[in-house]
Amino acid sequence: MNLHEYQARELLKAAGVPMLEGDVATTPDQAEAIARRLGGGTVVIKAQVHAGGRGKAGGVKLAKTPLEAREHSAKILGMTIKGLIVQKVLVVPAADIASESYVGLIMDRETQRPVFMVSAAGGVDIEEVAATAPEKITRLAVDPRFGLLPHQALGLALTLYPGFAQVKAAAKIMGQLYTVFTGNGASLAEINPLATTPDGTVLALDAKVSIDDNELDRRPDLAAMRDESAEAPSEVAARTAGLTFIKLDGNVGCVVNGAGLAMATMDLVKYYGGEPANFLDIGGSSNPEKVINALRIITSDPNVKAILFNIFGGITRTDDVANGIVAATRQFKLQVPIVIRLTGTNEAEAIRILQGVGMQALNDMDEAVKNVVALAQAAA
Amino acid sequence: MNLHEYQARELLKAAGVPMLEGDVATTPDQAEAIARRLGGGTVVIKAQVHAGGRGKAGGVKLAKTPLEAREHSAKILGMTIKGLIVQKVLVVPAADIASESYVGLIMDRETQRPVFMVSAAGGVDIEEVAATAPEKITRLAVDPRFGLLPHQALGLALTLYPGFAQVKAAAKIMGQLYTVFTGNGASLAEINPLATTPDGTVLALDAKVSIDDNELDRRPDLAAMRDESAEAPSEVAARTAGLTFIKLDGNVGCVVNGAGLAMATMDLVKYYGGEPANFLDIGGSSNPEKVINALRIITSDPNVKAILFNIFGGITRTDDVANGIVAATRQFKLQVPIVIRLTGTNEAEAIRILQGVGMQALNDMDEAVKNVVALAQAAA
Amino acid sequence: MSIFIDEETRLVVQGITGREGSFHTNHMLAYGTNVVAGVTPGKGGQTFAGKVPVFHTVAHAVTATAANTSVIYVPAGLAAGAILEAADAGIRLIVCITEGVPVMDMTRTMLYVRERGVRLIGPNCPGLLSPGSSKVGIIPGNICAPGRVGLVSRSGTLTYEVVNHLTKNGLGQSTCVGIGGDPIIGTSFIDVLAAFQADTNTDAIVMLGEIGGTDEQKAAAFAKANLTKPVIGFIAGQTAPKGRRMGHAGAIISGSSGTAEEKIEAFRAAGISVMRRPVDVVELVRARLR
Amino acid sequence: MSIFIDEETRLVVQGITGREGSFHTNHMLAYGTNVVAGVTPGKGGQTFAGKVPVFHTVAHAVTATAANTSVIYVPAGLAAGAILEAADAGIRLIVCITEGVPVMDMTRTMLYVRERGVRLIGPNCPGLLSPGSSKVGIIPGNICAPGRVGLVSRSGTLTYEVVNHLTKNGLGQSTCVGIGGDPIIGTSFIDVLAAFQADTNTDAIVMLGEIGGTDEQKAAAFAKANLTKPVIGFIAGQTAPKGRRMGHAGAIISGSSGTAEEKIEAFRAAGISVMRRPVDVVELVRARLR
Repeated sequence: MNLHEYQARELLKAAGVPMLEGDVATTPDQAEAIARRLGGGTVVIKAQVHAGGRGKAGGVKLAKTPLEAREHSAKILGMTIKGLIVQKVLVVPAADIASESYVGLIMDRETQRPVFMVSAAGGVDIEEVAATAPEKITRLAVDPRFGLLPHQALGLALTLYPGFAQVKAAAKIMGQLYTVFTGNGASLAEINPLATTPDGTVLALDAKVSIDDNELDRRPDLAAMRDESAEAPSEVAARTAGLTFIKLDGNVGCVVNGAGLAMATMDLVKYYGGEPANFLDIGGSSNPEKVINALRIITSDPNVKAILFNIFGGITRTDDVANGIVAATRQFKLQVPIVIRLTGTNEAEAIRILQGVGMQALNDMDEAVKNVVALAQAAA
Repeated sequence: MNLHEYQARELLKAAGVPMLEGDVATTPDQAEAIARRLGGGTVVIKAQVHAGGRGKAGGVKLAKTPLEAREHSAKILGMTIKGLIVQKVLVVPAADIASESYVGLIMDRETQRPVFMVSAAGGVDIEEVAATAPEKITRLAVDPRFGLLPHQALGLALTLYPGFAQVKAAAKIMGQLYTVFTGNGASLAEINPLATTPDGTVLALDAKVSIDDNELDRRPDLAAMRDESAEAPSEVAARTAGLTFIKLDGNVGCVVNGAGLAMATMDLVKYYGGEPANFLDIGGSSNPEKVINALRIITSDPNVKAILFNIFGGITRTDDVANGIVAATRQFKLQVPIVIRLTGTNEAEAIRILQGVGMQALNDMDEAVKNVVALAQAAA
Repeated sequence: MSIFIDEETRLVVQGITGREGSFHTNHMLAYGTNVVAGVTPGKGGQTFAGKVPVFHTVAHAVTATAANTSVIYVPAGLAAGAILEAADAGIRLIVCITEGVPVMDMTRTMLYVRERGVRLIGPNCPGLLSPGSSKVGIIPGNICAPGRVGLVSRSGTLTYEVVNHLTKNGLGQSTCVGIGGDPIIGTSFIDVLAAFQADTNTDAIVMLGEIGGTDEQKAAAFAKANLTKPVIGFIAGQTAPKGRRMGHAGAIISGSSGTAEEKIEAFRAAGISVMRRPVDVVELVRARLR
Repeated sequence: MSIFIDEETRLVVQGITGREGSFHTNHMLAYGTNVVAGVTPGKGGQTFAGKVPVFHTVAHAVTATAANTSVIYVPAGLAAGAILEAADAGIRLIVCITEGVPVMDMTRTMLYVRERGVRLIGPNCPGLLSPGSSKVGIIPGNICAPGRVGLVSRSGTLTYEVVNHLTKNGLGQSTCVGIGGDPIIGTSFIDVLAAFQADTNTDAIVMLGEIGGTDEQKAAAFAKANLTKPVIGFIAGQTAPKGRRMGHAGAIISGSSGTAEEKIEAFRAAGISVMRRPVDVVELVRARLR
């Protein structure tokens, strides 16, 4: 789960990372008030959306006066950036910047440890630095049994600054960032830029934190940071229903059990010339209610022209899925054709249930996908 | 540094260990007030001294009424137990006890780890259990990189109780005790007894915590728990002066540099028929001020009949020590004879300094010890 | 015969009295797996299904039953602790079925099991099945058949889909191993490839990967350098968008790395036959076994 | 020739610009020790005593000077961190002179250095001296002389007292090792006894112990089982009261264990000649070398 910049700032602030004071506004009035409270000088208005490149999209603006802060906020609030509507802006003083570094921590699959990445070439997209000038990035895997050791932080900071006062300050900030990372089950925590001001102060000007979704069950405080207004409503509904759903741009709705099979199903739709409208995994349990919710979510997408069920019953009982399909069609009439592939646990019973309402079930995945693609193309 | 029971209780309470409410009193009035506040029922008055066997010495008494609490406190406060005057009493409700276990954590030299010792045979001296029935004690070394793992706590607790509710409660308490131990740099943390009440509640009835002296520099909160009233005044004075000093019962005062040599010097005094009056290590630095303080502390002990300096100069400069001796004898007249053995760094200069005031220095440790023992015996 | 599990497997089920644990234990017993013990703290002394003794701790179970393998069905928040407990008790193979284990827990857990030389499979995996011999986990027994194809996969139902094609076409399996869909897992493709290479009863290897990470790329390089047996590979997630977690915590394309194209290219470069569809497995295995 | 240190020793001094560090570095340089680098964070780029380059970190020092041994003179609260840093930088022998290191720090630190196969001597020790060759620590060079007696001790000045007797009586030393007076130390008596046994230039071993713990008892058992060279032993603290820390954090009799009597008895049982006085070392070494 990605946090907004203002939320990431809260976590960093709690850990002691030096930052400029700032606050979040949902209305131009609030933005103006914050700008005044910050002294009335120049501030930056930053759109709070889960999308990169918000600067280029016009989501970041300098405001020289509180009145300008109001005006800019009025423009940015409500703006759409990469399909997401800006609901909040962060208002922070504009900083006088002498240098910009990058300090990030990711959960690294290869070393199976938190890995620091730091670079004196900050302020820009670190992926680009990694691609074009990898030698400018210093990496360090941290042993989680011992944590970030003082000499390790110092060694990293020495790659960023020539002056030792800055080195010490940056090393301390790295320790704080590590605390934020491990203390909140993050998969990513980065400060970009970690800036110095002309007087030599080191401070974080922007922050990004992503939380491992698996942490949210045991961390209600973090789960409460989820901003559903920043997500597609269909994805919010799916999560509430215990489904894993990702909206895509195609017209073949997919309902599958298991993430691997769901991806393979989407791929097969594409292979046979179709375009998947979504990724949807109903998971291992075969609660008919989940099937009803899945159908409701998929049919609410006007792009969907045909629906495919692909269920390989293991733990999932295919008769439960069949019951769910039947119940759903009783609750709301399907406007698009549906192709059902079922095999595995309680398959015979499932077929019987479907046949009872005049529906057919296929046994073969390829055949089912070919059919649904043809149906979608015919309807388009 | 040993903590008083009431101080150990504070640390355990902060970690969540279940205990009966109680408070500490320095006057009978306070004790009575606490007994009233606790509901007016039967309370236990417990002397707060750094000495074992306070119960046998009459330092623990049951009081059925607040008035009795006052009376017993009046007797216990001011009482001398193993040479220590009782300055404080802890007043806690008397508990109805169904069973008594022992749960302790020590810093173990052999495994170089914190080691749990638990036994269902609690409420008595665990050293005695260890000596007479070692099979009744379960030990577990904790890997400090991973901490006490839930299954380890459960495994220990299962050796204490047949009922799983108690097992779970005890396992939780062990986790809390481990937190107290590592979080405060303890060398010992024990709950004895860990009691169950007839209704099955598990709670700590007595607690003992010793802090590693080396922690105190970085933990002013713990250092502030030192109760100087519970120590020999000479030892307090020595510590303030940066000296390591332990008062003993003999009549030969010893001033030595280095703990090993200091012990060997005491042993040699004994070997030649004398009795050391103290252990005193002036440490590696050779600040003359330390020598003056050392002499002041030793000469304040009326038992001391002769004083021995045994200095092997390495880092310690023997001329500094000589200067300290000379300065001290200028500040206060020595009432007892002094034998000085100096060798090593700047030895010639030291001898010259001493000779300047008519003092002799010996080069040989054995000769010096023989001399001082003879002088002490002659004066006794 | 098989890898990792066989007739010597003496299984303890952690979380045996839970909903998942009891359901799958019954299936494992029905398949013939030697389930010698179960563990649920607080339920020690009970008996499961009339024959499997339940203990408070894994240590107790190992002492009483000489269990050497563990399978874990406890809730996500307790799974890492269950792995540590099994490792501490001397279990040599731990299979963690549980999904949703916090990744931060796994960083420490992996170091703990590594120090003890214990093999962990998973978490968030369907487990293993050695057809006709032993089933540890949740792979349906009825779709498998004994044979000489080794299968290793990051997913569950996709594995069933592929195994089903194999079995229906007379291509039995030596062992099917689901290594799990999480970013940090105990056993990698490489570990399983090496075991299949060493297994005299495996002739060909099917490897089912997906987007995210570089495990498949490394496995491809390993296969090229170390395997003599043919490998047939599949990558799920060709149509997955970047930056979105496709169900599995590990199935996410970060930046420009971990794409299906990159992995398929690595397979091809290593001489691995690449399936475009699950059904292709039959033809490609047959071709490579000729 | 010697154990642990020799002409190959390339020493980095951690805390070289501090009061203790600079004082003793000058002494080590005067003795002829090959001090190749110093470390003080924030003082990288400086030069010590006109010839020793100072670095911000041990890693930088190792890269620039190929240092292989480190000696630590930093304040107590930073000592554990300094040990970890040296171990991380690839130093093979770390000698920690610092006194007062919190024991809780050492529990984790020991696991860290053990994992890396690094030898730590100390903390709270006087270091090592190989007469005529190299001095790492604070043992005064002028009281030592080259020879064939190996000495190992838990204390500082008591060591000097005994070495002084040896030297004055023509009994030179192969190496003098102070292992330190703390409860948790990196190198035990046993480690040093084994090294002296293996050292062809050591004929007899002097072991100076004290009250507290069971290191001497275990060393005695080890000596009986494994050493062919004669051992002469001493235990300080026969007059020490129970439960009081006699200066050294490790010199404390807990309950009934760790007493001088117990240790002397263990020495006797192992055939170790026991000194009653420091001066006895001369006679006993001579007797055992005859």
